[in-house]
Amino acid sequence: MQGNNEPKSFYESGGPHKGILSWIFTTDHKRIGLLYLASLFIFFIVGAAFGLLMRLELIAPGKTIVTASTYNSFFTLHGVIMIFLFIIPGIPVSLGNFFLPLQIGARDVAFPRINLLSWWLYMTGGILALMSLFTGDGPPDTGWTFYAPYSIRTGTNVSLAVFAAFILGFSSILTGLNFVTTVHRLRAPGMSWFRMPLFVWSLYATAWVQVLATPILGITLLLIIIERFFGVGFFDPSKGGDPLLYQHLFWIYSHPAVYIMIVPAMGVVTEIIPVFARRTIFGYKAIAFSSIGIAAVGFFVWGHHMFTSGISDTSKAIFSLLTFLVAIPSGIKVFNWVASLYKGSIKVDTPLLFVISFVFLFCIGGLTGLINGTLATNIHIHGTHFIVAHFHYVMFGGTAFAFFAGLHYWFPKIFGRMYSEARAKFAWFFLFIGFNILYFPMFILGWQGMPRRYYDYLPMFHELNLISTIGSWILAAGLILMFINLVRSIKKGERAESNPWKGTTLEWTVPSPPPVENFEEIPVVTQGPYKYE
Amino acid sequence: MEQRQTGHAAVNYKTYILIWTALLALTAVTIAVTQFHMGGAGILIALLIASVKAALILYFFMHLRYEGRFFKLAFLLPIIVFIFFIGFTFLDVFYR
Amino acid sequence: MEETLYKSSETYRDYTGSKMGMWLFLFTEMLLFGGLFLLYAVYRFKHPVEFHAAAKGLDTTIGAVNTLILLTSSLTMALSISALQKGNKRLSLVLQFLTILLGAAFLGNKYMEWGAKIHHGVYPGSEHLLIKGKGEILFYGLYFVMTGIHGLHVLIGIGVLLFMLIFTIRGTIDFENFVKLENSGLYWHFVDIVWVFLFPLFYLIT
Amino acid sequence: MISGNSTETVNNVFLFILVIAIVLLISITFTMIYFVVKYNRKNNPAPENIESNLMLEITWIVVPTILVLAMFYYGWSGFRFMRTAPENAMTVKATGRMWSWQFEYENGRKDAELRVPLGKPVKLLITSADVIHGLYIPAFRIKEDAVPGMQTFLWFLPDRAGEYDLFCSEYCGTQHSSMVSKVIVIPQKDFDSWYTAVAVKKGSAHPQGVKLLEEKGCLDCHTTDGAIGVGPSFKGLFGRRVIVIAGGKEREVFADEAYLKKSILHPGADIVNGFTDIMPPQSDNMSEEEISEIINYLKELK
Repeated sequence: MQGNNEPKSFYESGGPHKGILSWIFTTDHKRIGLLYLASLFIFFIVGAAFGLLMRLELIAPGKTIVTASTYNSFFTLHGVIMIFLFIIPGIPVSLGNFFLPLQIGARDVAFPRINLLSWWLYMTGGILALMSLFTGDGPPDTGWTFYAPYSIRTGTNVSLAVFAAFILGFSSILTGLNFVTTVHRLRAPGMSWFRMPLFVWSLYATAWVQVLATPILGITLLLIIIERFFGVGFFDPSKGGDPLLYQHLFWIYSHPAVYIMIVPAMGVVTEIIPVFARRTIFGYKAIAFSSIGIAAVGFFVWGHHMFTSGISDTSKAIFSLLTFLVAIPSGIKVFNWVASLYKGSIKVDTPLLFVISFVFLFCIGGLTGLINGTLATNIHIHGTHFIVAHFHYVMFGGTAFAFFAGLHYWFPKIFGRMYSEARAKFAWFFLFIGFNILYFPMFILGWQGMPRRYYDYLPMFHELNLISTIGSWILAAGLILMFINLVRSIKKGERAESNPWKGTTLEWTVPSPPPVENFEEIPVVTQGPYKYE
Repeated sequence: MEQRQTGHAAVNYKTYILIWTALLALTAVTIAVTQFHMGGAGILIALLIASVKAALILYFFMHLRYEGRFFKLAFLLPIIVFIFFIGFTFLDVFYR
Repeated sequence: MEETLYKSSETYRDYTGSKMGMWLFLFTEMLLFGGLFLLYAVYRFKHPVEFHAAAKGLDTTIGAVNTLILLTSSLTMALSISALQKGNKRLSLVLQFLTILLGAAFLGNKYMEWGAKIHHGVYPGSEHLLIKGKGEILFYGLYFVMTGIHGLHVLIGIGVLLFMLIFTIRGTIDFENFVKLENSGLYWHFVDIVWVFLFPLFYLIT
Repeated sequence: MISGNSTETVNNVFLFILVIAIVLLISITFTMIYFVVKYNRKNNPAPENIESNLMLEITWIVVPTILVLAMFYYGWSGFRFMRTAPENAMTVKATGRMWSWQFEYENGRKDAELRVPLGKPVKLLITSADVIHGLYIPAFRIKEDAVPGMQTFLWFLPDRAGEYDLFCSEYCGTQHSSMVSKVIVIPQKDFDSWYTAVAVKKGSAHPQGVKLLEEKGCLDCHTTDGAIGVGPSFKGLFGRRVIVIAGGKEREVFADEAYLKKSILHPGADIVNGFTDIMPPQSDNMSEEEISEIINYLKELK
């Protein structure tokens, strides 16, 4: 791209294949990261479209645009796509794939071919999930949780959707074991554990959760399929089965999955703050250990999804107590982030703008999480729009905002171009305002008692639903503006230098975009990651 | 290029055959013991013997004995996690 | 230059890394079966008497023979790696072949056992089973699902070992580069361990 | 600390956490914005690298720990109150089925709405006939799932007269959002007269067809006035020719007694053209006599 002395970028040398084949059969972690990014983008749009349609249906009570069963498959597919295809793989497979090897000074991940296989599985799962829309007896209508016995009884195409999620779980496991091995085996000389960037720490913690939690989901979903085809009766009370056991198994995975979604996002935030404050991170070890702490305690709190399900009161009390303990490491992170701004030299570029809004929205999500975790209040708001608001604040306001922050932050490194700063901030404004108008009313709706997954509602809930739907349009406008800016800048943006933000981690020492082999010579690391002197 | 080979020396045949004999003996012991009806204790003994067998397989056949610290410790992780899964599920089932 | 770079990453070998990946995969397998063992634990806790009664329908001898077969196959598997390491390719091949054979014998035995049960009308959702107590329905449900998924693993193991056999014949696997065989061995032993627990839990209920 | 009813209990815990949460949110946000403004690159070109501060770290581990433990304790004691039904509570059996509620009183009286006397604690014994439902009464801040094959419970003290909404809070299929009922709190005297006047002894009475349709939840999906709901209307159904899909093929059948009975017991066998197979079989829900009572009523519904 530049002079002849510079090694060719990974865009220009695609290995033995040509054209599109050089992408879909690549083993280069950077190309796989981009493959994932493009696929995530497509699935995100599909999921968001379902979300917008749901909001449109809820603009007024009664039937607005679709029938009840169509609406039910809307929220099922919105959930399945957003959770299994966007937010769980999200940051690790795209930004993580691209930057994990770069940040630890490696040429690739430990198992490049398994990395590619994992993308193929991801695509297979994604396509099967979309196929469940058009085949069989209609799209699944169970909600993304596939609760038995409804998921066993319904005539819709649950088996295919469940099988898709099973395959996606496989893909997630492969990514996890790849990352754990990479971090253990491929760190550059001198890169001791406490010299690793905190994004790497967060990916490492996440990878362990993926390895240890996902198989439980695998077997649970497999059992749903077996139930549907052979009627074994594990979750069917008429044959002695216990439907609550399904919920246990499901949440044993799906609660840790929440941390698969949020911990990498926290890692991105931790990368961005020191760079834009031009100072070292405050409390490196506290942040690193809190990643591990969240991942570890996250395994033992699944029961808080079941406070009204009929489980024993003893287990409710213990699960509630543990739930509060998992709040503490998240709190530590927030305090350390804020402290890292103290006496810095701060410039609020787009990545930091997203990070600041992340902290604000994540705090709302986290603090309302305390209300959910408390037994007495949980009983009232469980399964209402309060929960919907809470997890969208954490997942969208948290993970997705951090994802967007990371996209802007690493954009020059990935594409070798700069995006338009003014347009990016303009888009952020719509995103932030639209987000709050869309989701904040749901807290009130939930407290007033409007259950979630409701196609129709009482007239008393109308106004807030209307406001929320208007918010969804503003948010959509923000998303469109942001994507247009980014996509346009891939070709038309100004050329970016190798280190536009003056970052101190290893990925900024290589050209933008990086060459195929990342480093001409494997660097020798002599100090911690965020040294500004 | 660089080769980070950490293969261990070949384990001799005798060790393996010895372990195999032990495994068979333990199987025989389980079958013998469980012929007496002992109620709750029976399942405990059976599981205990099965765990010893599993440990032998892990330690010798699967070479954990010859591996580094990571392998020896990491393998405890899924076991601990699983014990917690069962334990916490039983907090519900037992007290329901 | 590009070509050589590609070659270099292909021949880059990290034995510990490969084994680490395999072990991590086995962790996921442990927890996959863990989910089933959890179901087993809960339902046996709820229906101890019925589980006992239902287990009488299983033949301890068949189970014991299968345990013997699988333990022996683990031995031949472990020996085949040692043989290869010592440079005795022929012996290693023979032992690998024996392992596959024993795996097939296990499956054959399982097939007969399942076949007899199904012939007697005992299979998930069968009328014969549904009139029985809930504990018995669950016992046989667990029996078919757990031994079924285990059997599937044996089948996959046989497939993998067949590849290893071919690789060894071709020399892709030799006494210097045997991590593939070792990883297949890890998988095979793991499947064996699962059976070590399944056997007392289904055939030896007192 | 805790007395009165569940509404107050939950509200108090909620307020306690909400105040702490708002204080935390405002102080974190304010501090963050203050730093961003104060240490802006223009004002502060030379940053200071502060790696960590042990005292500070300890503080913000210990203080939140104490706060969340307080929240846990407060929430847990409120919860204990909500899970300890008074001895003198009136027991009502609540059964959820797709997509209606049925409340059965101690004297055998059944109704689709929950009618309770003012000031007397009510204990609901909840179960489900098919899939998982959730019984939710927002006004009293209580909720518990109705699980098939299991009995769960709730209790509340209806200390204000009036009508309150009752929702299903666990997704249960197509008509989930219309599985709505009411809690009607009336003075003891009114309740007593309602309770005894129409009380039906089990097995001895012959309830009318329309009452059965209401009670069994049929009218949640079918109408008696010709309007199309989730299922076909009952009006003029008897004796008409109906096009049904059976085994993937279209077929015309005559809506006689046998057909109606089959459709009640095995709804999946013949699906009326244009509708979907979502009706649960009613074999556990209705007795033979009840079915014939309903069919007799449908005959008259021209």
